[in-house]
Amino acid sequence: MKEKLTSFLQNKWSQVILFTLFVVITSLSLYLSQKSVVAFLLLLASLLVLYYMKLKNLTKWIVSAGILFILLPMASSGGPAFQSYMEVATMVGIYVAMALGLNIVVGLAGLLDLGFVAFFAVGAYSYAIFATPQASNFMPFGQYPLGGESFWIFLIIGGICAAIAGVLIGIPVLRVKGDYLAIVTLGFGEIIRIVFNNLDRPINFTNGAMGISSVTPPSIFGFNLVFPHHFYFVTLLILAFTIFAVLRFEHSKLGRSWKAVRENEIAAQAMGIPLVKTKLLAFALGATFSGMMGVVFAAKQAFIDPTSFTLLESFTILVMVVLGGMGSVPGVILGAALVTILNLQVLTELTNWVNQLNLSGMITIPDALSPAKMQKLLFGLLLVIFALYRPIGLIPAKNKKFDESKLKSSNSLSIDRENSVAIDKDNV
Amino acid sequence: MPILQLNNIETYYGAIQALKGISMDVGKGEIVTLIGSNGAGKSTTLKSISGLAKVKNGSIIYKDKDITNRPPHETTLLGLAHVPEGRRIFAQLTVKENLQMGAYSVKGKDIIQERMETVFSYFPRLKERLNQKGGTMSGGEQQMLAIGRALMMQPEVLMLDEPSMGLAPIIVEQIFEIILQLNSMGITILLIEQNAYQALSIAHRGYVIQNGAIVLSGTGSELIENEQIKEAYLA
Amino acid sequence: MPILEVTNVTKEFGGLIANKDITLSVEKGSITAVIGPNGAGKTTFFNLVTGVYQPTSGEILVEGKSVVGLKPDEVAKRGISRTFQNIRLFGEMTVLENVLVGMHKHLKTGLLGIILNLPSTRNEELEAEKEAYRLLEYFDLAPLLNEKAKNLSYGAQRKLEIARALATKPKLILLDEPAAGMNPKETKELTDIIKQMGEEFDVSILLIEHDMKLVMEISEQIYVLDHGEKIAEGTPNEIRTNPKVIEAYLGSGAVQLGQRSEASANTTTE
Amino acid sequence: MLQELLFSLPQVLIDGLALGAIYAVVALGYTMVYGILQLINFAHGEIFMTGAFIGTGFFIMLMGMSWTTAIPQLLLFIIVIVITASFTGLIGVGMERVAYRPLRSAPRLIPLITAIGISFILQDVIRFIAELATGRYILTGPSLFSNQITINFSSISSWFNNASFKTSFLIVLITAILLMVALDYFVNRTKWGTAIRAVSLDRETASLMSINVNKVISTTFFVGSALGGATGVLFAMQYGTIDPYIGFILGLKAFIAAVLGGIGNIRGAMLGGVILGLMEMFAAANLSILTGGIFGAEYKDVFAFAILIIVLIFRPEGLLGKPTAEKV
Repeated sequence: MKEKLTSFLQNKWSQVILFTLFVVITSLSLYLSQKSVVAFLLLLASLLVLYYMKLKNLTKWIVSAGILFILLPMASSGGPAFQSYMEVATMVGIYVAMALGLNIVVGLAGLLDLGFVAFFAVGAYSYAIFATPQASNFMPFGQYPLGGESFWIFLIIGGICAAIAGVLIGIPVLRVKGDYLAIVTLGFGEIIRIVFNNLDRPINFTNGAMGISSVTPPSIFGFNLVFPHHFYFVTLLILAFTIFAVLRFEHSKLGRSWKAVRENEIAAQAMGIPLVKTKLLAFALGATFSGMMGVVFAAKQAFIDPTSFTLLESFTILVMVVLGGMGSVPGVILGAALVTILNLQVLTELTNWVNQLNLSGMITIPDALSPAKMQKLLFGLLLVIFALYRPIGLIPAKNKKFDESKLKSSNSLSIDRENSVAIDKDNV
Repeated sequence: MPILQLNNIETYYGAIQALKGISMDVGKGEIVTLIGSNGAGKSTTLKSISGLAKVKNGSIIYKDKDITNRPPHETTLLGLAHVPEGRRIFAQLTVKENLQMGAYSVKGKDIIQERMETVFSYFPRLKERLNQKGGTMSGGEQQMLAIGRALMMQPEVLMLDEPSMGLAPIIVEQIFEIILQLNSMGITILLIEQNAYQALSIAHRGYVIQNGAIVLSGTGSELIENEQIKEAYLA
Repeated sequence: MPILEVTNVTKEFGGLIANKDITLSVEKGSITAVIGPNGAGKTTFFNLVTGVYQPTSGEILVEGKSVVGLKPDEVAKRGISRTFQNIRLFGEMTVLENVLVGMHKHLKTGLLGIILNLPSTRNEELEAEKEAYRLLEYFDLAPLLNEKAKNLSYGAQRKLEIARALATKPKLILLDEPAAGMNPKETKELTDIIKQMGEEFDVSILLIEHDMKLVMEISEQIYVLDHGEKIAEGTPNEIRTNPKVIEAYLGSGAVQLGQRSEASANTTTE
Repeated sequence: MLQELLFSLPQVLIDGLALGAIYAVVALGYTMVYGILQLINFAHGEIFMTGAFIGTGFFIMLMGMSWTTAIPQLLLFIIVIVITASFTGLIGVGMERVAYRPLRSAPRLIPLITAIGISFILQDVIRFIAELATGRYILTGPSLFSNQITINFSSISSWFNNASFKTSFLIVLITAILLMVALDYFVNRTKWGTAIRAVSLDRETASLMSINVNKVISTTFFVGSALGGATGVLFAMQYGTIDPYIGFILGLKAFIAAVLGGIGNIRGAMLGGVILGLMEMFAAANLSILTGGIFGAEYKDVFAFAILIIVLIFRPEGLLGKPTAEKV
């Protein structure tokens, strides 16, 4: 019986049928019921199921794009909680992109960065300053705030600013190794936060601890993007780009050089890989995605202040990477989604539930023990438990499997340096 | 009855099998040498005995007791001293502190002092350098300190891992003389050497280890005369 | 012109002289060996040539151009590649990937090519993979292409290191104890591979090795180091009979000790 | 400008010394653990914080009892500090046993992550306990040794202003010095201390000397954490108010102090702590003057981090450390 079930589940078509059923049921219940967190979460979880199905990669990409771009927004639009679902989904997208960025630095290149949120802050401030009158404090020319159309350019500018910050921080920082690197990056993360917190004088760049409010909403063809579901689509597009790029990096010569540096710096150098350049590139590229999402975050919140960019945020992103599986793209996506949902949805729901129980007099739980206040404790426990029992993460990194039959060629080995084989096509 | 006996020892480093079933024995009062090329498993054999490397299969019997996989701080208490490859003296500790560490498990200042004097009788040089940091001494002095430190335990079996490594021939000769002297005092010696000729010439018996397995054994003089050995190790 | 010319190189580590006034040259297309007891400064010498350490004094020329002051990756770009005494593979990466890393500096694609997955990038990558595979075939490692490097046997790891070093298409390859940990059969195979390798890949070879059989069989020129100093150089036959070498490395002086040992052996066994 | 700097110098020195002494003792904990395990015990700052809470809790409890009024405050202080140090020492030992020992052969990143995890757990657990016991998590201890003492520097020279401090400053300073001297003696003169140094130099060889390495590591954690906890008590006494988040940033600064002095080097940690405390207080008092009002005291943490980064870049082994090179 058990064997039959397994073989049934292994069958491609039965998988497809079950999956379709699952998606239809969850979508319908999400659409029909008033408050249906479970259905929402299950629909998101369908992507994880999809990951493990026996389908072609391209099919998986198309199906998940369909679910995320069409089904999820449609299905959740049924109830009053639509915007809050979209909000959660947007935050998931933002964190996934950031975690993927950090994964390049920590997972692939093996450089422990504990101040990663700094790049997110750089992106966020770069848009917030120019999309509010703030910029007129120090820019003698031009009219501020810039219009909402500028958001799209700032996606790139924010990414570039973050990349530059990554390189600037990287140059001094990369002279130290291992644990020291962790501490120094942590220090830099704090420095950037303190600087943003105090740059309201002598010239008011960031408006200090007060933060920058009324950030101009992005607009496209004269249409202003203000609602969470607008940002959901923007985030999704950037995320798609991020995932695409990160997957390309991983299996390119660049990804290999990062991994080589991570595995053994001395051997990597002996293979002609320049250490500093390779590490800086990891810092810069990782920061870019974070900076882009910073721009989205500033626009979505319409208000930013330094409290959004604390050490805890940096740790949270690191937790996502470690929990998911360092160096593993699907793992990091899963880790980031789980942690974000845990923070935004599960803890909130739990708190509400506990509050209700308290109010109804069923039990009395002191305010001190409210689940919303347990974020750190839960994180801490997760970190310790995972480090002890599953240090490789939820979906551990896998190496690319090469197809031997594609690499075999009839002609035997003949390499001579005059026509370097790697590049010269005629030779093969 | 051998004082130390290895039965089919298999030891792994991760997935790599370093020892593929080593069996050998060391009789009380003997000098036994283990020769073989770099990476053949000589050091791993010693580490397996002292407990620094984890044995996967096989057993190690010392004075009728099974000591397989006992941690090093216990095997040393039983009288097995291991002088590791590369001397490994505590570079930042003084000579005196190094010797004191050798007598870590010994209680009583008088006994420690007494043993220190014994060590000085073998290595007068150490007495001159008592308050010098170990790391500032020459290679030969460091090797003397490493052996002296092990003698502070008053071991029954002294395991020496390449004591001649990187030392000038004249110093090597001194070290070998000391080994003979210690042996004549009743200490059993298990010696690893790359300089096969020298090692075999002072040993009662020898084992040849290759790729994690014993391939040849015999008395010192037998092995020196062996054609295979001559070809492989004596050039 | 020799491929490598080292003149009067000295390396000190805080007062300790690891290499003293070493002069050595490797002829193009030759196999040269450096031998000597453990701790004689052989590996330090390799580290000086490959830029891991900088010499305290002296000159190192590769094809007539100085490499002193260059970083290891820059030295590698000058056409010098190496293996390591304590194997340094990229353990978590597959066998094929390890070799691909060796090809790094010959791959031309840029960041944009990677992100956009341009046809030229894909082509280059495929060609590199094929070439890497052929290298693995040469070293009989092809069936293991998707294994993690750290899971390979000792002998296979040593061979993979050589394959990876060759992937950089070096002019000179430095092998640090390539036969360490190999059994006689593997050593025999390796000896043949090294012998053929020079011609096959048009590469000069400088190696450190303790296996005298291997060294004597394949080397054209041998240098002997002891206590950081060069004590002899010459052809295998010259080295074999050189009294200095015999004393420092191959073993002697033991004759005297040997007699004494027999005496002491007699007393203890009785 | 120089005049202004000199004018406030006496007060800066006193405040800097108090802060520096605290940094120094906490830095010892980092440096000892790093020396022996090459691990940054991220949670050490939280041990310090835990000590501050346990100590304050005991003070409040003891002061609430009628019979304690008969005991001299100084004796009370000694009792509290000893109890607190034993508690935090045990927490440190437990932490090593649970979170670090199983990971000793794991990649370096993994124990760093458990360390962060333990920090979070300690922060929240202390907060819960404090909030459950008192209704709030910011605690103010009973004021002890709060007599104000003024030293008349202006009588020495009109260049200086007078400086004042509470009696507690003296107690902090004396206790810190005593702790440091005791530790220095323990590590450099006793058999256990020599064993700790031997284990940190070469764990494998130490075990060949019949040294039980695990026991020595546990001892190190106990001593380091006891010192951290004791400093927590000193901190609470000197600065009055504590919350569960003081450990993180202070721990970080203490770590900087350890790196500054040369991590793994005990005297270096003391030196680094004092230097950092003095510099920070100097920056807090004078940054605004020095930069013409552009950067104020709020940049003092930036200043501390900047020092760390500069030291690491130019002298990564720290002021008293010895450079190490990877063997190739």
